[in-house]
Amino acid sequence: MNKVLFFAHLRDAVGKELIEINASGKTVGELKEELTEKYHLPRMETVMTAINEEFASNDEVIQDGDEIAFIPPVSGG
Amino acid sequence: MNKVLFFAHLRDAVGKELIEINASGKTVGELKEELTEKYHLPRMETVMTAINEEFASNDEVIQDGDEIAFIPPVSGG
Amino acid sequence: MKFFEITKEPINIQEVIDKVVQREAGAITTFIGTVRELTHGKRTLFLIYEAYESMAVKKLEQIGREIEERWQGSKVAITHRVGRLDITDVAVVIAVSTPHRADAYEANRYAIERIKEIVPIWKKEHWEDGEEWIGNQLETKAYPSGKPEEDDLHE
Amino acid sequence: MKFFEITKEPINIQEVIDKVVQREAGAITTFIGTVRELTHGKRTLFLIYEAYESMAVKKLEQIGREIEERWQGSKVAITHRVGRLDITDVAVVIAVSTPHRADAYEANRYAIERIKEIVPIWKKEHWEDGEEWIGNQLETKAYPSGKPEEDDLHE
Repeated sequence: MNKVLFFAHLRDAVGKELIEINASGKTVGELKEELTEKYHLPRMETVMTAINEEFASNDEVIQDGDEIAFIPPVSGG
Repeated sequence: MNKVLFFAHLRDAVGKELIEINASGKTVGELKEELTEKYHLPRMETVMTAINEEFASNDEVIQDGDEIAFIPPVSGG
Repeated sequence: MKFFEITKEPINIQEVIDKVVQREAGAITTFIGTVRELTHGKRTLFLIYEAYESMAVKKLEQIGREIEERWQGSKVAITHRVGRLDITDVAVVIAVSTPHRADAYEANRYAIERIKEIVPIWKKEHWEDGEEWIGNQLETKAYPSGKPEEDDLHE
Repeated sequence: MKFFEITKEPINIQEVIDKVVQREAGAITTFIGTVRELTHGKRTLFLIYEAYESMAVKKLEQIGREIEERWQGSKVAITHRVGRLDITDVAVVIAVSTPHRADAYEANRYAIERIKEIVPIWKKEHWEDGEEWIGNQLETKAYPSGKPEEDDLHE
């Protein structure tokens, strides 16, 4: 199983901080597309992804147990 | 009469923080030359002068009551 | 001592500075990010900062390593606050010490720019007539590969 | 409130920062000059700072005016300590607030460079084997006219 975390406007869109799904074997890009459709996520072309707290590219393959996070453009500071 | 203030290595050379002399009518340059000779002041080509707490050029004429200060290269900060 | 922190409490600036004091340093610079009332003429009431905390700490640590590699003899500490912040509240404090002063300014500037690129922290602005999550790059930058480019990450 | 001060007491950094807090500011930078142990490989034991105090305050005020003219919306406070300072003691604190961060770095940098040009403060370094008044420009810069050139004063 995998935890998928949402932040900022994505959290508002999904209505939850995280979901648990089985995404193992999928690429980041595939998962992103799937969830974008399911939750009508806006502006996903600007959103980065992290696997286990490190930025990951769209073609990286998700393993069982990986923590996935969608990272909208950051605005700290 | 005029107060003349010395700082840093000039104070060490003169042995006093200030002297009182009558410098009115003299230019800054003249006074500087006179005191350089009298007190064997070193490196006076690097020393600035202030009249009444404002930088003054060598050709400025000193008035009675002016406070003169010799300002070695500064090293604050 | 934790040099890189996310906190819900008000930041004690002196404590952040104390972390970078060193006998070899002649200069310490700090950057203090405060909540500004007006942005593009619009009046902010307050902000909410949210972080992916565990990753944010890792990314702050990465920025620290980048700086200490790039500016010899430098030492860095960063604390970022999350939660609700009012006008003039301190959102972030970056302290950098270096032997010489030019480096202290440059390294500090580098830190804030990197924070705005790679540290997962977001702010929501609240105005009288609404609220919105702010993304610096929301309108201006897309990530076609799904992550920052190498240049953005490790420049 | 005195924004520009010479003091014999240890400097309270937070108090200097507090002077420049403003609702319009999103950024505050501070420069903290500390006494470094090693300079050109030579070990400093302690420093003595001396000032022409009344003129030094005027010149700090002048620097503040220059900055507030040049960087719109900026606010500046500077405190310089005099007397005996030990290694890691704070000699000077410069705080600058501005609406946007780039200005806060640039204006702060300008302040320290100007202090080193025009503010009548001197330091004497004490080593194990001697002591000497330090002049930044002692070996490198002469003032043929007897004062800084216009460029130096008002650039």
